Amino acid sequence: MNDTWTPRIVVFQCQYSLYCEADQKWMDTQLPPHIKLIKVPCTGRISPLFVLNAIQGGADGILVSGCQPEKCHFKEGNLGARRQLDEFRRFLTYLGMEEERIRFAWIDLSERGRIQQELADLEETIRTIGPIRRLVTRAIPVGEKL
Amino acid sequence: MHNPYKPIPMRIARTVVETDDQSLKSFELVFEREADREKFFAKYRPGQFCQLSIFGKGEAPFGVASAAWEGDFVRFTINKIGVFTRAIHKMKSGDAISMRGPLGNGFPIEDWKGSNILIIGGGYAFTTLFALAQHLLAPEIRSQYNDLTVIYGAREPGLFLYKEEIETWYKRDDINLYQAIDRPVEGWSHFVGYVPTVTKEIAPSAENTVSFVCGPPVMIKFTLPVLDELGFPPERIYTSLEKRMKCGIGKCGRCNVGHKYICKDGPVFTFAELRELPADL
Amino acid sequence: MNQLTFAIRQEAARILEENVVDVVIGFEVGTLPLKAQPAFITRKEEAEKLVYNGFCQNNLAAYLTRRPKEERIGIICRGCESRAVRALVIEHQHDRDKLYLIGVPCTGIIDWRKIERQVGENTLQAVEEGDEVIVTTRDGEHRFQRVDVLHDSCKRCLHPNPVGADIVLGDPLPEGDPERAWAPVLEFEALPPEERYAYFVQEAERCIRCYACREACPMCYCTECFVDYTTPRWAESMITPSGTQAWHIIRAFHQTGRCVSCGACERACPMDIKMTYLVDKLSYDMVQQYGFEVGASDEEQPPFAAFTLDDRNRFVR
Amino acid sequence: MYKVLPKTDLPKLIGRWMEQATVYAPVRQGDFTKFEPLSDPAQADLYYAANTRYPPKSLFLPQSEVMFRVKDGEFESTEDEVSSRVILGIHSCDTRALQLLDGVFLTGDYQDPYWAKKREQTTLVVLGCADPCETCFCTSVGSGPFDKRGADVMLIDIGDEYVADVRNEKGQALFGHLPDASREQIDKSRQVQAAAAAGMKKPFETEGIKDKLYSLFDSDFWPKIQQSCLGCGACTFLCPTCYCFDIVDEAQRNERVRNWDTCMFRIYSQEASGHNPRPTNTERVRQRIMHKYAYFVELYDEIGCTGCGRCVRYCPVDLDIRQIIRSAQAWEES
Repeated sequence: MNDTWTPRIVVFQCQYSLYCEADQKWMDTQLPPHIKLIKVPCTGRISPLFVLNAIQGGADGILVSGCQPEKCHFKEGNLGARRQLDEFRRFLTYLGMEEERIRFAWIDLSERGRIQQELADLEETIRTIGPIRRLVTRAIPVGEKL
Repeated sequence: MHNPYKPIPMRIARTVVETDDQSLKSFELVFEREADREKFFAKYRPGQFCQLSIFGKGEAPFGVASAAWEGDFVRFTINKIGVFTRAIHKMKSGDAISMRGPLGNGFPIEDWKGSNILIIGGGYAFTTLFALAQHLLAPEIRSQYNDLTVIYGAREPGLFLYKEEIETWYKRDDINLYQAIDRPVEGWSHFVGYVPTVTKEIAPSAENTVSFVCGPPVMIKFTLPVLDELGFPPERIYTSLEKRMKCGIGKCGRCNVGHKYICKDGPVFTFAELRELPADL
Repeated sequence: MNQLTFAIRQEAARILEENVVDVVIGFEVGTLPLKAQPAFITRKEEAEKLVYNGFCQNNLAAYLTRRPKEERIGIICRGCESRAVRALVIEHQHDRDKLYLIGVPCTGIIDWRKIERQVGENTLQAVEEGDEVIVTTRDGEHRFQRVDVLHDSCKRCLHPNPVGADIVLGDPLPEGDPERAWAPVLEFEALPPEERYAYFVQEAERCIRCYACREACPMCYCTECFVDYTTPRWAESMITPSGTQAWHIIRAFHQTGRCVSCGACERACPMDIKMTYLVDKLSYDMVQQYGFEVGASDEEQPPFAAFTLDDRNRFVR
Repeated sequence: MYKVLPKTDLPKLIGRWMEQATVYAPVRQGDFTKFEPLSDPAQADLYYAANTRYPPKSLFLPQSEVMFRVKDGEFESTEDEVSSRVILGIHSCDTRALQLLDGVFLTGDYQDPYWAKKREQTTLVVLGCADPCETCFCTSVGSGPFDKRGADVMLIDIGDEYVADVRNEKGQALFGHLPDASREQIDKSRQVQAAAAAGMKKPFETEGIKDKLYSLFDSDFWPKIQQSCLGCGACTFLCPTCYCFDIVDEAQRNERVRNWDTCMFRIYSQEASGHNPRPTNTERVRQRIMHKYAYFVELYDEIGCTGCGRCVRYCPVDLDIRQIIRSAQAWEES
């Protein structure tokens, strides 16, 4: 794999999912340029279309960060999201996408620093499987920001 | 070959909030290129429209709300209602915008030299009628026509457009202006009542008179019988139609009423013409 | 005339005469020999127009959300149609009390494309005779075994018998074989990813975005489809790979746990695009993950609408 | 002028054209044919029975066409990005459709430069239909399987040869060097043409159809016949004479594009205010039929349908335009 290549990652983050203020601050201000943060009011707002749009536009990896089942700010927005996004990943895999490109992080109260770890893990995984090749249909040249 | 889909670059010179509810704003656009300006004014007559576009938000048609003599600008009064209009409402003077036009037939005002002119408008459909009235008020043009009467209704005083300009009309003796609001409001010294009722009350003579009527469908519906009663034949009642448009030049197929295309054969029709068309509005 | 047609006409005439319903939705003879036309019968005398055979290729339940709300409807229901009715009732799209389901166990729909692929495009006449389909073209008679020319969805059909019908005409048929039903999904899944993607690309590429698949589907009833949104635009408007692939992916996905596997989408497609392999995967997963099958009960909500806190342990991480 | 071309020489001739132009011909793709640019003369499949599934109008009005590339608010138009082309094997109905659409795109105060450029750059080598399909009805709408209007060259299959009826200079440039057809060959080609037209059925009468449809505008006819229509766009997208389009900004691509659109979709006429002049399927079906059989006649004195039969074959519910016109003609207000 080309060493100069940096995977492009899109994070869909429920605005309530990071309990640790420092983590949230890191997300809001310290994210490296190859990671794009899209904050949503709840994971329930993440339509599979958002995920597909990111993939079609050339995202190599996607992280969905949401709350644990009991902890949803809207009671059960995340429950619906979990069912849908889980199946959507399975569906895209069926169509030839590598399953590892979409990762979920259902984060609990105590898990300070987990988001950074998840992103690092995802990036490492993506580096081993390489740039996205299938389902990318909108040409945003590699190297350019998403 | 000339590409009629290609917009010309314009710039917003001035914006005016027209109504108290902030939903209507006027935009005065000026030309970036002198040649475009000349071409525009060589062709423009009141009643025509332009396609404005903001790339990414699409194109939308708007009637021109200014007369040529007012200056080197083109005025559009726009209601905040859809994708495009919301975008333009956020724009400020100095911003760039694209335009195609003038398009459509416009009011055939030259055909009626020597006649009395009656203009009836309601709500924010007054835009092109305002352009027409302004056009007629130009000194060298005004003398070519007889009486000029304007009946203009709005729900409430704050919803009238072009308040400043219209105020000056009251000071002139070559235009009879009747403004009406739906319900009485303290401090309102003009008419109260719906446009059809006010028209009936004023009872302008149909003798040698041609009328131009634009407004919401319900106003048109009830004004037509009044005009009929007053003796206006449908050939002498003009209106301007609207429908969803894309190309503005009669190609994309969207705005037809029967075999007529509003963008190319209209938007101005007489009621005699409309009577011949299927009711597809 | 076959016996089922006769029985359908009788029942349609009866419920119209007894004012049980305002309209009966069924099929009549079409202008093309290999297709019947949907028919809307409002008077008892017109019931004679109704026919029923293997050329009745539409899912009539697609009309339910198009009819006036107050109308009482009698509808010919095969297995798939009856399951669509159940799903529509569960999703509050129709009032079951306003429906009268004339159930018909279904032996499968004949795929006109399979026949014309072999005999050319000038069919003059087509009839079913027992297990055979006899097609007359300009160059003579052609005989097919019915089973060979069934639509693929019908070959895989799990539930040919109507559920929850008010009356069932004809004898019940044996239920389908799940192994056979899901075999194509499993076979597709076993292909290398690049082949799976290549197949998807090749099918989606032909799409002309006429949305016949959407309109023919009984479960696609949204008043505004995601492709019609312009603020923001969710999918590219063009017939580019981006636009057509997004359409096929999301259309299928919106059917998760709702698709009745009738194959009406595929039959409607003017470009012969294969698309049931998409939704079939999702249906298969719903069975595997949630034990859910559309139409199996008249109460159970589809999985995406029926999440509970029990999901807690369902997903890793 | 009649020329003759042995069928075996066709690939060589195509090869010759390919040196100077892009040659389009029906190419088999799975179960149907589509007009594609040839990379090898052997790809051309002139024996396609029914019409190509996808209408060749797309070569002049592509389903998705970039009109402008937009850079810093500057609109760069693309109409000149087309070079010399030959379309081989297009049938009379599809050719006739192009001619009808010239009325829309090339007449009046405004001409469509995209259409004009492509028309100008294209030579049409039409292949007459010796064996029209069951769903074809060109002879009923004022045309025929060997209608030569709009053709630069008309090929008539007389067995081992094509007789080429060279209609103008554009055709001359492609066929001028070939030997003249013999008297006998020309006679044979005439027999083929007469036989093809004679074998076709006449599913409806067009006499007075425009006035009849106008008289039915508010009739119960439309609510009744539209019932089975699903409101998809298959008929209009496959139709060679349907030309409606939408103009869309694809911001991510920096392009202003036009896409085929159809009066069968609700959002086609949906206005920003919420008002829709054609709110139900009834008005939309009426618009489609009346555009072709009334409004088009009013505007151009021609029926806006060429009888290609695509909408008949591929309507998902077998709502057959032949049947609609027939029923309209027979409809009596009750």
